Formats: sequence, structure tokens, C-alpha cells
Amino acid sequence: MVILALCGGLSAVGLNNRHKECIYVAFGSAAAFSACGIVVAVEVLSAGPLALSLPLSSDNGQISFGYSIMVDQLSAFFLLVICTLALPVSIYSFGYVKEYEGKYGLGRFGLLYNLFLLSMVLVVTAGNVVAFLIAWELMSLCSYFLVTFENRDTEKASAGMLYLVMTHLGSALIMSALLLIAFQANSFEFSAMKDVGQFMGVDVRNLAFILLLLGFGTKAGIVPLHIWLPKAHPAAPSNISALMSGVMIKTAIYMLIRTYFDFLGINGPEDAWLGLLFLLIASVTALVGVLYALVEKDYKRILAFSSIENIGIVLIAFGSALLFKAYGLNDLAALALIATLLHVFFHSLFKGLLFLGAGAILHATGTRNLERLGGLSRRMKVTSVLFFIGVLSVVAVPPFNGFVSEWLIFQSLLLSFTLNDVLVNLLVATALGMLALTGALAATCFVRFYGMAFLARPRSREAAVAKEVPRSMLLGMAVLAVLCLLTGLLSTNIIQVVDSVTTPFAGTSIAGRLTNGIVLETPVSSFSSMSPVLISLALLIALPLAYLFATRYGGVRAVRIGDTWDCGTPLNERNEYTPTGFAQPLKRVFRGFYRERTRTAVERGADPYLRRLTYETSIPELIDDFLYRPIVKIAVGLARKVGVIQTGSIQAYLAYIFVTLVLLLIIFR
Amino acid sequence: MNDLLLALIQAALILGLAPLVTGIIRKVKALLQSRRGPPVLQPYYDLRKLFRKSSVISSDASWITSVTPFVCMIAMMVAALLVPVFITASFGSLGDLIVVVYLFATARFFMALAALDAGSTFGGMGSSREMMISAIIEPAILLSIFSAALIAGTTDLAGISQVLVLGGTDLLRPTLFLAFAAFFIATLAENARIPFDNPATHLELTMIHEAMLLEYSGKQLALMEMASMTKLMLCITIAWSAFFPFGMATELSPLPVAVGLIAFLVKLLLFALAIALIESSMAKMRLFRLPNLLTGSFILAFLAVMSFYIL
Amino acid sequence: MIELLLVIPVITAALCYLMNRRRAMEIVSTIGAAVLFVGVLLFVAKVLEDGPIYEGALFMDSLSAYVLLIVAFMAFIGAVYSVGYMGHEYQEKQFGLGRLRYYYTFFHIFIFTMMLVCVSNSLGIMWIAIESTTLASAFLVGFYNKDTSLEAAWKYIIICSVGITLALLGIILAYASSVSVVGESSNALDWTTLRSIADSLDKDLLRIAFVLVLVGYGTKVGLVPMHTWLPDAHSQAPTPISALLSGVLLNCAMYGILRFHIISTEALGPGFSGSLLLLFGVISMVVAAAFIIIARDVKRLLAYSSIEHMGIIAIGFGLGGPFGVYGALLHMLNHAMAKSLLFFGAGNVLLKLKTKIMEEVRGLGQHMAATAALLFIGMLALAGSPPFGLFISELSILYAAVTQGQVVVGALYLLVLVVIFAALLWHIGGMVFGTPSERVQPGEVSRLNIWVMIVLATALLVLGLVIPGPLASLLDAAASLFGGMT
Amino acid sequence: MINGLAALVLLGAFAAVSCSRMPALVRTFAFQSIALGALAACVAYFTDSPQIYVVAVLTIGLKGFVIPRMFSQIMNRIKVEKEVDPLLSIPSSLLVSGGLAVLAYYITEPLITHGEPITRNALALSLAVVLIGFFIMISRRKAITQVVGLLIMENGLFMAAISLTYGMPLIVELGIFFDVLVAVLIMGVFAFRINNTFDSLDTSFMRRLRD
Repeated sequence: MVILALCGGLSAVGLNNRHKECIYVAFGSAAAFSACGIVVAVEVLSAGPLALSLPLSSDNGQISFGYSIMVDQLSAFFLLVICTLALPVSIYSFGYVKEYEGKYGLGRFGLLYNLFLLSMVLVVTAGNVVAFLIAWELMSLCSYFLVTFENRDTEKASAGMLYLVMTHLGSALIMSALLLIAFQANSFEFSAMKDVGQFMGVDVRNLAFILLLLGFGTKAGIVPLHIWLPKAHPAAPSNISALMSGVMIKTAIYMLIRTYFDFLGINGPEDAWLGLLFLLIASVTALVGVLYALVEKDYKRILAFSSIENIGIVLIAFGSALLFKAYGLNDLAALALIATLLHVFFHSLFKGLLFLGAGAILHATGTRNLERLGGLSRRMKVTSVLFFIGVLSVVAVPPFNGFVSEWLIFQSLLLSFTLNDVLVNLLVATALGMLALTGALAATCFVRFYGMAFLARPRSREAAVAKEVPRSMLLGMAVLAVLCLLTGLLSTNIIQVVDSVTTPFAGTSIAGRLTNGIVLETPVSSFSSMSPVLISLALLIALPLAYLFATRYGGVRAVRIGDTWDCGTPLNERNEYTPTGFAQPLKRVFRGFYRERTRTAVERGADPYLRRLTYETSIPELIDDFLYRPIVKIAVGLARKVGVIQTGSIQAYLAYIFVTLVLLLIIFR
Repeated sequence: MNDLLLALIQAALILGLAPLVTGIIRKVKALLQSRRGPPVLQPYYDLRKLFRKSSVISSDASWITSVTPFVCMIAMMVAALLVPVFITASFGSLGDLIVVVYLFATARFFMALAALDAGSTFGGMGSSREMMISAIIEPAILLSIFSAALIAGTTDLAGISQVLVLGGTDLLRPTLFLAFAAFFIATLAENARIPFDNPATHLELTMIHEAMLLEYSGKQLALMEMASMTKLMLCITIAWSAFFPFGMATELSPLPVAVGLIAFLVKLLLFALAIALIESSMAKMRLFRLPNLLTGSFILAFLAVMSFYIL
Repeated sequence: MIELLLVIPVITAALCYLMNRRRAMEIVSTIGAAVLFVGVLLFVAKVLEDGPIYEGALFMDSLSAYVLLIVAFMAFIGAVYSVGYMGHEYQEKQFGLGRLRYYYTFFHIFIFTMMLVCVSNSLGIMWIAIESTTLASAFLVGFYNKDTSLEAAWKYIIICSVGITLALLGIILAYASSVSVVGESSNALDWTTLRSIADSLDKDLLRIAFVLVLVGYGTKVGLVPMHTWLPDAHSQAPTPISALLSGVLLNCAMYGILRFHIISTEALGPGFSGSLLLLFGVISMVVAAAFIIIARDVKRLLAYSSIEHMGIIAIGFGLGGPFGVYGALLHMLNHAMAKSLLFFGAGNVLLKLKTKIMEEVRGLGQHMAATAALLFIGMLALAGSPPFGLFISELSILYAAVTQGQVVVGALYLLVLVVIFAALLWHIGGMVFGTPSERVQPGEVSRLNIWVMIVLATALLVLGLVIPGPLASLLDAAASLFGGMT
Repeated sequence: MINGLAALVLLGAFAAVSCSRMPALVRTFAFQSIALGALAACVAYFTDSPQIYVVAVLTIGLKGFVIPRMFSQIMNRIKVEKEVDPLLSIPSSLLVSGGLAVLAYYITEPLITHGEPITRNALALSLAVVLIGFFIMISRRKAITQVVGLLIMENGLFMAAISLTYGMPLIVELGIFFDVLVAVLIMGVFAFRINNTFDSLDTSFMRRLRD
């Protein structure tokens, strides 16, 4: 099955160097490929692991640099996540890529798209270090080329460059950590690395933990390694952004689970610091992500920052899983891991939907500036509804899927009160507070996004003339929207499956206790319970009640259409509320964080009473300014210092050799 | 089934009494200000009047405007199912207090969007300010209820009140007081009361909640008002049942239930009195001084959770 | 028999010298290189099957076969690229037919000297051969007769001659220590002899000898701080020669060090020569990284990158062990191909835009799409990104560092690799992306050049994914020559 | 006798350092080469190895006469200034050279102890000559002086080869001679071209290639 899936991708790669038909070939086969992937994933989840090794290998007697593919439950779950998103995205792409026709090579796009899918699938199914590293880097490269696809744009090129450098840095760290593990296991095969952590020296093992955290953290976008993410994700074509934000950054979570729980293992309370570290980093990540999302003007950047926030949320759950596992609370560890995986899955769906929606807006208006939108819900009715479902999911409105995973994460954090360690408790409480704050800020952020983009009147010509996007794009979004709702409602069933994934890592299966028919319960007896199905049922029953009451009581009355209250002056787009204005109160609340810069300039014209006033605000990218730029500056400065040795004088050159020789001779005489 | 029935009865109670509470507050406030004030039942009359009127919708508005009143209303209705009033039982398998808070958030979310929908500057202003307040107040609410939940060992509201009632004064820890204080401030903010917002104002530049409702009229306005009143009622009920549920019935027999009902009414009055007192003695704060108070509430709630672990 | 192989480039050079037409020269040169490549393949097969070949002063074991393979392959690729590159410059009347003849003649003499390095058993002859590579290539470096190319050639010839002289002193000392064991016989300077009596050689003498050889040949390899000639020579030579210098000549010089390294490992234990190589390797990488960051001229950039890669190779051999040696050997081939690919790409740009300054080149993706793509692929390969061959060899070397607990070396190595990746991406990315200046007409300079580059890119890709059986066994055999295998 | 000749070679190196004019430098080099040839002849005589005679003859012939003659011709043809143009003044250069000689003894001290009696000092002396030759290359500006420095280095080398090992295998020896000759020829050609291009043999003009 895997091979079949691989062939799907490869055949597309081979076929699509032709013109217009290549859209159909490329994305058709991508869709077929994803479908195959889903089938494989489901099969593995129900039947059991798959493994095969490819005949390609080079053996140097000591160790084999071969390739093998392994699909166990965890891989299958991520395969499912990837392919479930890839399928609708591929459908969406049929319509979306038309705008590139004639401007940029579509064949190239199709090729990269398929390779990107393939590499992501390979990352989660790779069975040994070399195969993994190659797939991992291939994934980075493909996404890089997709980010810089519109290569005439220097801004995109530099965004891509930053991305590639950061991801390469991450790969280097990952590579060294995996080599440390491989050295202990004396094999490059993942299957041989199981639980090698217990044989490793404490320092080496801790080093490996840290390296993996930093390496995968770079890909996942933890603060302060996230800087590439808000630049690269928006620069990519929207369907790619959806895949990048939706699933690519999740592959880091996959490897974190695999390396931490499978290879290195969490052995006991001495590993609790890891959990705490994760909670800390994750809380900061979530908060920083959402704070920047809140004030951003570029709506694709909003979504990118929101991805950072959600990765933070996922990692909060992951951190508590580590914590519980370290203290031997396997039930709770299982709960937290399930929450991790669920949020990974759900986030991929709604963030995918949102990015596709953003793509639709971009397609219709041609601008990425939120300040220039408005009133789209009347011009793009279907998109506005579908997008709204994504928004409801991301702000965790019950019973949508985002709520379910967030609820589980809250529960797993709350249940940590059973631990008796003040430091742990305090950090968990902090994480709780941050999570709650993050949730509320995210709601604000998306009110702003949706309200400013879809509601009210258009703020520019582009928005005023926007048209609904092609059917295939709508279909792709619709699939995801339906999935967002369905996965929320059917979460009890999904949890059964996810539990089988996490059982080997957490050491216990809790599905029986976690779900009670359609009701979710916490594994600790009667701590709490929640049922998305019942909530929606209750809402559905309440709705006609309210409706009937409202319409019947006091007689049936018609709804009239009138102007907005305008205080007597006709409204135009200049006195509408703007996104910047909307975020202003919160910007003031968090001004210590944003360090906003403002500039006011007054231009005097010929008329002393008519002046032109410009007011500019900008939010500096603190981490860029205070962390990365100095590093680059120092590196370049050092390099220039070293560069002095190349003086151009042959005598100096000879002197170098002379001094070296004399020194060596004196030392080694 | 019993639970469901009890939950329905209590929900009906909450919905039914909600305008009354608002009426009481207004009346007390008037008396404190040496006015006669409208009758206690005035909110009911207002609602009846509004339901008889037709609505006007802005030509710029989208479907969000039409949907929002219903969403707000049903969110409150479902939330009411989860809150115990006089007996420590609710429809627990539907959800817990997190669900309640998120239902509030849902209502607020829709309201804020609806405020933006018409493209009026006032709506945008109200929406923006409301979201600022809620961004800080929602975590405060969550954390303060969490501290009660941690003491009780459950996040189910009925469960919390049950444990607290049965545990008696032993469980009256500083945590609860801190949490209650935080929750009280949050309630004021959440329900647009002074010093956060003036529910009676129509002075354009200071209003928050009212600015969001500016475009609503007739039946829709009635629903929104109804939802707001219910929310206030819910908040009061939660405050009592999560922090000081004493007097609530723990079993379904006439005497405890009667005691529970009376205790509930007394607490309701107390709360209304407190709000009225505050509203008469304080002025509305400047908008940009609000965050100080809001973060104060957040910190209090945070301390409550911390103190659970430390003390 | 080995003489036959050596004769091929000599004959080719002679024929080229006799030719009077451009086309004829090109054909002769290409065919000569091709024949040479095939011949080498045959010999390599023979070595693989029957083990080392001994023929007096000449011999060929798996290590020489491997390096020879690199030489012949790159020579063939270089010869083909020369057709497009030099042909284009000739058409542009940058030089006359005489100069072209001169170019091809010295090209093949240069190849001959490098082959001689690989197949001589006597360390003395090897020295002569290495010195001859300098002499032969000095003319090629100074080919354009401009002030800068003269300067480069002068520095090249002086600095390398000095280095080589020092190496000769080392060889004399080694010979002295050998003579005292086996007596004055004609084979006392043979590598095979030295290796067989390594245990009984005078240790003090040998240590000094290795230091001298390392500094001497290290100059030719381009190890910092003896590297100074390298960027000058590489940037001033005609592009095909730059590629050969970087890809092959440095490897040949490294081969010279390796022969001594093997002996001194046997005689002095793995610690001494290995840690010296390691030291120079690390210094070279770090310093080269600094120059890569500040480079402005693309060919100088590539030259510094060669220093870096020689550093990597030195680190690999210095670390030793199965992974270190295997990785370093593989890296020699990979680097040769990747570097040539990039030089060829830079050459295409130079032909078209007449500039080597990277800031003046923008938006290659628009007007030279194929070159831009290949340049970018080459950059990725060179920076050690999978799925290209250099990734495997660098991974292997890193693993060697891990297995030997050389944490500092490993960390530094990785850090420098990342920095260099960033710098290369910055430089090459800047050339590829962006908007080109208005007056440039779209189009490639020469089809042939592109095809050569495609061949290289494909080979790099293949080597990154799978190492063919024969090559793997050749590598294994070569690696087994090194001591310290576990 | 051998030691004396070896010391003479070292002396030649010192003399070369102290030369302030080009023709003198070239002559000193010729003198040193002849001393080296004599040394080789002595070694050949004492060890009775005929092949070293060949080396001796070649050394005297090539380095004593052919190469110096070539230099004179080049200098005459390009009418170069006769000053040596040292970067370091001659007295301090001499001091440094003395230091280098001491250094050479210091370095080779552990080796000398088990060398053969006749050649005990030869290694130290030859290393000193090599280092001084190297030093000349570093401290002198003119292209030609650099070549001379290189040749002095090579003389030191030969001294080591002859005195330590009584000569390398003949073929290697011949090859090295050939290489040296070719190298000097090529350097001569380049020096000529440099003079044409830069109107000077001063290498400090060649500093255009740098980073």
C-alpha cells in the first residue's frame, strides 16, 4: 500500500511538465495519493504496523546507510492527519493555481507540490535515521521552493532564505541528536532505537533531549525559534501555507513524541524538568504567538502567528504528558498525549481551512492587507460561511473540534493537582493561566480578522469588486468545514483510535474510561465530563424554542432594512473602524510587550489651515531585533576581522606558513 | 433522568428570574440614590414591549446580525442547564464549568462580530473594547472557578457545590475568598456594570456593551437584552454555587429543597444589593484605567490557584 | 600497464599541440579525456578484482584507484565543459587560436601530472609529480595574462613551491629513517616498503617528517593558514581549470598527505597525525567560513568553500575510524562534483554577464533558468543538504565525531556547516532570485554546459540516495588501508 | 671536512641575507651551490657511492653556473634596479637568521643524538639553511630574490639529503633536479611577464587580490 501511495506521487512528478493539463494531472494524482494515504493509515490503525525496507542501501561493513519504511500506529495517525488535509487542499488547488498560469511555471509548481506531499509522508513513515533525515530535508527544501515560488519577489526570497537557514539549523541539531541515539543503539534503524535511552549516560541523554527540543522546536515554531514562520507561511501560495501550517510543522510533534517517548523514554521523576521546560516554553510560545496575531495587518501572517500559538497549546499538552509520565501517572500521561494528538489533528483541519479561506480572499481581492478588506460576506457568501466555521473551531466554540481538544488540555492540566511538588504545581498553574489568556486573546484576534475582512463595508476598491471563488476551491474548503464540525461531534470515536496510538507510549489504555458512549470523561473518576454531541443537541433543541418564542411572542413582525445609524453624516469607508483601531486597546494593555513605535509628521502646505498629518505606527520584531540581528552582526563582524589575514601580500602569506611550520616543529620536535 | 429534570427546572428558574434580578438592582440603586425608581418588574415590561416591535437591520449587515441574537440566547439557555441553583445537581454529562465559560465566550464572540457587522463606528468601538475586557476577564473567570474546582476535585459545577456543601466549613480556605473576589470583579466586567461600563448610558464615547447593541431593535434587541440579563443571573448563581453553596440541597426531599430555594433567593438579593451599592458609590472608570482593575482580577484568580498549592 | 594509462594524456596533449583548428582540438581533447576515463575504469575494475597492481615505481591500490577515478572523471567532465566555455570565449575573440592550443595542451599535461601523483609508489616520484602539477597549472592560472591573473599565478607558484620544498625535506627525513632500516636500496622510498617497516622506523624523525609533509602538502591542499594562494588562483584561472583545481588537484595533494598519514599512523599510533589533521581541519573550516561570509566574488567564494571542504576531509581522516575515513573518502568525490557543478554555474554566469561580483548578478532565475536551478542545486549539495551526496559523507564524519566522543569538534563542525549554509544561501540565493537588470537578454550561453551540469547534479543526487555496489566496495577497500579500524 | 663544508653552506646563507644588491645575492647563491657540490663530492668520496658524484656535478653545474647566469641575463634584459629592497633592515635580518640557526639546532637536537657520526651536524645545518632561505623569501620584495630564496631552501634540502642519507635514489634525485630547473625557468618567465605588466619586479605591487 505504501508503495502504491509512493507511486501515486512519483507518477505525478513524472507527468506534469506539460502545460494546462498538468494542473489536472498534478493535483489529481496528489488527491489520489492522499486518498491512498488515508486508506493505508486506516488499515494500519485497524490492523497493525507495516514495515518494509527498500533494496537501496550502501553497506560499509559497519553500519548500513539503507532506507526502510515503517508505519506503526503513531506514523499511521500522522499519515492520516497529513492525507486528510492534503486531499481537500489538492481539490482546492485545482482552482487556486490558475492564477499562476502564464506567470510562473505550473509544471514546477505541480512537481514541488507532489514532492512536498511525498516528503511529508516519508517523514512520518521513515524507518531509519538516514531515510528520515533525507525526507526531512526534502520536505524543507520543497516547502522552501514553494515559498519562493514567486521568485521575482525579493521579499519572498528573503523570507524563504530565513526559513531555510532556520530549518537547516534545526536539522543540524536533530541530526546530532539522532546520531547520539544511533551510537547508543549501534544501528540507524528506528526499530533498534526503541528504549535505548535507559542505556545512555545521563548527560548524553539530556543533551539529546535538548538538541531534539531545539531542533524540532525550530520546525514547530517555538518562541524564540519561530521567526521564520510568520515570514515563510504567508509568502507561500495559500494552498501550501495550509499544508505548512496544517501539517508540516506537526511532523516536528510526531518526531518529538517518537524520540521522547519511544527512543529516549521518560524514566522517572528525574526527567520531570523536561515537562516543566516544555510547559514554560509552550506557554510563552502560545502567548507570544497570539499577541502578535492580534496586531498583525497581513491576514496570512495572522494565521501564521495563530499557528505558533496553537503549537504552543499542543506543546503544553505534550509537556504535561512528559510531566505525568515522569511521575508515573500513566493515566494522565495518556490523557495529555491524547489531547496532544487531537489538537494536532484538529488544528490541521481548521488551520488548513482558514488558510484556504485566506487564499480565497487573496484570490478574490489580490491583497494581503486586512486594512483593505471588508464586506466580503455579502460578495463571497459561501466562503464567508465556510471560513466562519474555521473561525469557530479556532476560537474553540463548543461543540466544534477546537473546543474538544482544548477542553481535554484544560482537564489534563487541572488533574496535575494530584502531583505533590510545589514547583510543578506552580508552573502548571501558570500554564493554565496562559492557556486561558491565550484562548481569550485568540477569540479577540479572530473577531478582528473575521469582522474586518467579511463584515461591514469594503474599505477599498479591491474588496468592493471581489467575486466568489471557483467551485473547486469552495469544495476543498467545504470538505474541511464539514470535517471541523464532524470531528468535534465524533470526538469520542476518534479518541478510541487515538488511544490505541498513545497506549504504547503512555503505558496504559484509557479509552474505556475516557469515553462513555457519547460523553467524554476524565480518567480520574468523576472529575468532569463533557459531551460535544449533547451540547449540540441541547443547542439544537434550544434554537427552535428561542426562535419560536421570539417570533411568536408579541406577534409576527417583519424585519426592515435601513441604514446604519450614522448620526446624520453619511458613512463611508474612511470612518469605519479599522483593524489597527480594533487592536488599539489591547495594544495599550500590552504596550510593555509590543513596544510600539509611532511617528507623527505634519506637512505644511501653502494654506496655513490645511495641513497634512501622517501618523505611523509599527511594531518592532523584538526577537529579530534583539536576538538574531545582533548574532548576524557579530558573525559578519568577526568574519571581517578574520578576513584581514588575506592581505594580498605574498610575504605575509609566506610568513604564515613559516610561523606555522616553526611552531609545529618546536612543539613536535 | 432525574438530573435532566432538575436541570430543566433550575434552568427555567434562572431564565424566569433573570429580568427580576436586573429589576431589583435598578430599584435598589434608585432607592440608594433617593429616587423612587421604576417598578421591580419593569424589565419584564420592557421585554414585552420590545417583543411587540419589529426590527430594523442595516443594509450593510450580513447574516451574522440576524443569527447573533439567537446564538446568544441559546448559549445562555444551554449554560443554564449546567448551573445548579438550589440543589447540587445539574445536567453534568453535558459539560462542566469550562463549557459554561466557553458558552459565554461564544455569545460574546457573536455579539462582537454582530457589532462590527453594520460598519458603524460605535459598533466597532464597542466590539473592540468588549474584546479587550473579555480577553483578560475570561481567563480570570476560568482560573477563579478552577481554584474552586481544585478544592472540590471536580470541574463539574454541581459536583463542586456538592463537595463544598458536604465538606462544610473545613473547605473554606483563603483560596475560595481570593477566587470569589476575582470572580466578583469579573462578574461586574462581564456584565458591563459600573465601574467597567454603565448599563444605563447612551453617551456614545463611553459605552461598551450598549454600543454593541446599538444597531439592534425590536425582537432582536429583546433577545439580546434577555441574554444579557440571563448572563448576569448565571454569573451570580455560579458565584454562589461554586464558592459558597451553603444552604443548597444535596438530596431531593422537600425540606432541603425549600431551604435551598430560600438560601438562593437570599443570596441573589445580597448580590444585587452589593452591585447596586457599588454602582451608586463608584463612578465609571476611564477606559484605559480598566486594564488595571482587570489584571487585578486576573492576578487575584491566579493567586487563588497558587494558594491552593502553597497553603 | 599503468604506463599505458599515463601515456594517454601525454599523447592527447601532444596531439592538441599539433592541431590547427579549434574543432579538431576540442574533439581530440574530449576523446582523449574519455579514453582516459574508460581506461581508468578498466584499471579500477582490475584493482577491485585482483587487488593492488605493482609495477616498479608505479603501483595502484584501492586508494590510488579511487583518487584516480575522481581525477579521470572530473578531467572528462572538465574537458567537455571546456569545449563550451573556452569555445565561447574564443568566439568572442578574447584570445586567439594559439592560446586555445596552449590551453588544451597544458590541460592534458596537468591531468597527466595529477595521474602520476596517484600511481607512483615512490614518495620521491610522487613529490616530483605534485610539484609538476603546480608548474603545469601555473600556466593555466596565468592564462589570461591580465595583471590579476599574473599576480595569482606568481603567488600560486611561489607559495606552493615553498610548501612543496618543505614536503621534500619531510620526505628526505622519512627516507633517512627508512634507509637506516632497510639499507640503501632503490625501493627504500617506496610507500609499500615504508609501510611494511613502519614499526621499526625512527619515531622522532618520522614525527618531524610528518609535520613537514603536512605543512608542505597542506599548502597545496589549502589548509589554513597555508591556503592563501588558493582563492587567488581559483578565481583567476579559466573556469574549467578552477573546477579542476578545486575538485581534483586539492584531492591529489590530500592523497599525498594520506600516504604519509597511513605510515605515521602505523608507526606512531593513530593519535599523532590524526590529531594534527583534525586541528588543521577545524581551523580551515572556521576560517573558511569567515571568508565565505564576506566574499563578494563568486569564484573566490567557491575557492574558500574548497578550503572548508578540505577541512572537512581532513577532519574525517583525522577522526579516523570506519566512519571518519569512509566519510572523508566519499567526501572527496562528492566535493569534487559539487564544486565543479558550482564553478560551471558560475562560469556560465561569467560568460553571460561578464562579472564575478555577486552583487551585480540578480534574478538569474529569470533569464538563465537552467543555470540558476543547477546553481541552486549545486549550492544545496555543497552545503551538505540531503538528498545529495555530501550529506551522507558529512553525516558519516559527524557520526565518527560522535562515536569518538569528540564533542567539541562535532559541535564546531556542525556550527560552521550551518553558518556556511546560511552564507552560501545568502550569496547564491541573491544571485538566483530578484529582478534582473533590464538589458540582459534571456537565454543560456551553451547547451553543452547545461548538460554537463545536469550530469553532475544527477550524480550527486544518486550518490546521496544510494552508493553503487562497486563504488562502495572500492571505498571499503580504500578505507581498510587506514589503520585504526575496529 | 664534511662538517666544514656544511658550515660553509650555512655561511653562504648568511651571506645571502646580508647582500644588499641583486648581483651580489646571485653570486652568493652560486658560491653556496658550489660549496654544496663540494660537500656532495666529499660524501661520495667517503662513502664510495658513485651516484652522489652525479649529484655533485649536477649541483655545481646547474646551480653554480647555469641558473646564476640565467638570473644575470634576466636582470640585464629587464634593467631592474639593483637594490634588494628588504622589508627588514639587513642587520636585523641577520639577527633573525642567527636565531633561526639556533632554532634549527634546538629542533633537531633530539634527532641528532642517534644520527651517524659524519652527518651529526648536517641535519641541523641544513634545516637552518632551509629556514633562512624561507626567511629571505619573506623579507625581500623583488620577485627574483624570492626565487633565489627558494633555491637557497632547496640547497639546504639537498644538503640534508646528501649528508643524512647519502643521496636519494638516483631517478628521484634527477627528477628533482629537473623539476627545480623547470620551476626556475617558469618563475623566470613569470618574472619577465610581471615586469612587463607592472613595470617592476616588486611583489608589493601585487596586492590586488584580497578580501
